[in-house]
Amino acid sequence: MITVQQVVFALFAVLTLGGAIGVVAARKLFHAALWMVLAFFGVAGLYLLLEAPFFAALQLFIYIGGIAVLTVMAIMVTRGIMKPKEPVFTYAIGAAGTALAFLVMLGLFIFKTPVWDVAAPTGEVDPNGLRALGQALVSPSAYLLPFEVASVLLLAVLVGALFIAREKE
Amino acid sequence: MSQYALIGVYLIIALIFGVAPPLLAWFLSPKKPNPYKGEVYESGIKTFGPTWIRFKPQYYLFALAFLVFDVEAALLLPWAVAYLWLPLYAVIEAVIFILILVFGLVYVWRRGWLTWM
Amino acid sequence: MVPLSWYLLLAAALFAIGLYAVMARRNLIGMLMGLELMLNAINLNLIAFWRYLSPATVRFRVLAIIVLVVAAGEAAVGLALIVAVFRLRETENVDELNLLRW
Amino acid sequence: MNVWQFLADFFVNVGAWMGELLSGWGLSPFWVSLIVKVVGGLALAIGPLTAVLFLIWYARKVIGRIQDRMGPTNDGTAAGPFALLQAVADAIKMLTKEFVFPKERDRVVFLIAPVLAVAVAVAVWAVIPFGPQGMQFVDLNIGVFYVVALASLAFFAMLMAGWSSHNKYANLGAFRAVSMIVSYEIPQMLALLVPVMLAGSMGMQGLVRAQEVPFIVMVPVPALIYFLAMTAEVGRLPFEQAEADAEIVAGYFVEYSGMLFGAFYLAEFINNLSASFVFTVLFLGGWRGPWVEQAPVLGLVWISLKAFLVFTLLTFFWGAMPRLRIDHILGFSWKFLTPLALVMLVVVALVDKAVQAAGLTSPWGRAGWLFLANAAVALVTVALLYRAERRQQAAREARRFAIVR
Repeated sequence: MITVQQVVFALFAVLTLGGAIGVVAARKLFHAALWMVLAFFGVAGLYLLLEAPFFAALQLFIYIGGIAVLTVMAIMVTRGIMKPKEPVFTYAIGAAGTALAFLVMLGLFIFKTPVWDVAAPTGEVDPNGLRALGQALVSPSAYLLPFEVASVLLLAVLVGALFIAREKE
Repeated sequence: MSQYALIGVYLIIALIFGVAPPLLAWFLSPKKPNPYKGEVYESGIKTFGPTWIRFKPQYYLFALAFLVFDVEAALLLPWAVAYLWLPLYAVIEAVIFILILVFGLVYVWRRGWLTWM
Repeated sequence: MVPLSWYLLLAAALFAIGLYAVMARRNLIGMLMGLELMLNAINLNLIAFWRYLSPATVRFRVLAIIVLVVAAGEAAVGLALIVAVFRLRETENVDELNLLRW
Repeated sequence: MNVWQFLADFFVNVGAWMGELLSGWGLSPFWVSLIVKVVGGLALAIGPLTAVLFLIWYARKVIGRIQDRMGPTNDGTAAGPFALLQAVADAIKMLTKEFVFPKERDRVVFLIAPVLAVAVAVAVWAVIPFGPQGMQFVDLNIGVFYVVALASLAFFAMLMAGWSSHNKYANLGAFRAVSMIVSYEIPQMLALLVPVMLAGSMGMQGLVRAQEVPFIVMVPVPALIYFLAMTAEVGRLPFEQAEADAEIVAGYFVEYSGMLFGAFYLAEFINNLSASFVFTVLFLGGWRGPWVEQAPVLGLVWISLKAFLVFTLLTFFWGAMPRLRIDHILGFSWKFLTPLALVMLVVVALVDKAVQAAGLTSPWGRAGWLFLANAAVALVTVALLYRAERRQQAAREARRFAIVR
């Protein structure tokens, strides 16, 4: 019996994988970036299906609104967008072999481990999960250190990226 | 029905509203293409030079800085939701978090990397 | 019901495609896009673990957030480097970036 | 139930009535709720579209008056009294105009862009609360974040439109618009954190319920920052770099014609309207107003009135402001709004904790202290700006002097 959830899962899975394949196969870089946005969107849908709306919105906000936009701008800045053709698949066979081997290995691992054939716990997810997350991020007994380190990392990224990319006189 | 399913339903409705007007216009509008209509529009001047110009990386610096602060704001969101239930020291930790990035902003500003050239 | 293994398999496939992009794409920005796909696969796994294995804890979600931060940082620095390299060499094809110094 | 009771909670009652009718036909509860919700969603989505027809007329009239013109009139036309039907006529014209496609466009991307723009603009309305209960399509617990996250997709509508048109002005317009909007998203997000902090929730209903004192009184400075950033986000003057018709023709949608152009125009107006609504929810108390508890339907009236005022303010900006130069716009965001928003975040967080520690739990007491803190920051900011201006003026004088000598 196919449930609605399975159909929705399949839909978003197709979006995600289709987008990902588009990233690999598109000849124009701009199209690859658009396919990447589609893949990100599919993953956001999967997050909604997993009842994690905050992460779905984060996915839209940071991956699509931040990283993908930056990528597109980088494409516009670097190539005068349009040398459309480029040798995309120089090492295609070796790469495909490696990726496929990796996938088969992971797939076998997943199927051979019955632990992971579980269904989700029933019942609503804690509606105050976000508050718990916020509290955990700043409580010293939990995840304060990663939180502050993230800030230092962002500082390094800010200074470093602008230092590298700035117009040198 | 869960609220996530509802959001999905509404997004489909929104998509329909996005598709409908152009589709309607497609049926209503005349179709008389000719080669001159398809020319690049540049206020009537004949186009010159390559269309796909390369942009100055100047805009790009702002986008880089944007990404960093974007992530910062997103990281602060759960904290902001939890704020009313947090003790004072937890708030001060978040203030330290913010101040580290303020330092970055001031540094970048002082070095003049946010100045248009 | 959707079992956890479906999500894991999907994430594995996404990761493999990203890996392929990193290895086969000759363009630096294309490679970076592949990396982003791989990081997405990781996050998908983490959120699925959270939902199926321990919905009451924050562990997996904190990890997912940290992965997000690292992904953003990597994208920013990576793209800045690409822009800088392009300015020097007028190319972003890795096969043409074969000088140790210039 | 008499007529007045029915009218007092009109939308909820209509929904309930429809549900009963449908179950009377023997449908299962799942389908009943689905159909009721779909009908509600359609009604909700039609709302902004029809409102926009009126608002276009209104904005044109207001701007006409500001610029000492008449605006649209019915002189010799069939546009109805006060040319009220002008926008309808425009819509009909748009619908019957030919699509002119640029020769070397990127077909699919070219068509997706306007559809995406409208869909994103409409999608925002799902979370806007028009009343206390049941008058909101879905009360997501991430409410405002959903709105901001959707805006990310709008960036892509612009980039796709600009890129696919194969026109350098469209490209440049998209690039500029995105770098500007992206810059203003930072102060917007940071200012938005303040109401979220004070309400302890990102859900739209939670935000409204927390505003016994409207947040614009409690935290006027973040409200101002949010308003300015929002003006830039919707591309209104003085932050109108996206279109800049004097420099880059019309920005990213130069090559669009007919209803495809109309779609961008529509999306822009819907964005203006929904931004006004979101501002109302965040800072002006949303549907709060007298007698809402007795007659929830009044919530719709109050929130619409407040949002209409915000929209009018945006229109005044549009009519009265000159366009700023792109470097000034970016500088204003990065060197003024963002630092100020960060400072405000810190100040509000600390002051509110101090107030909490001092045991002031009455909403007006808390609001008073927060207001004082805001006023202090505003004063310091003005003083700093004044000093900077004086110093710059002195430098300019010195330079002029040097030239004369």
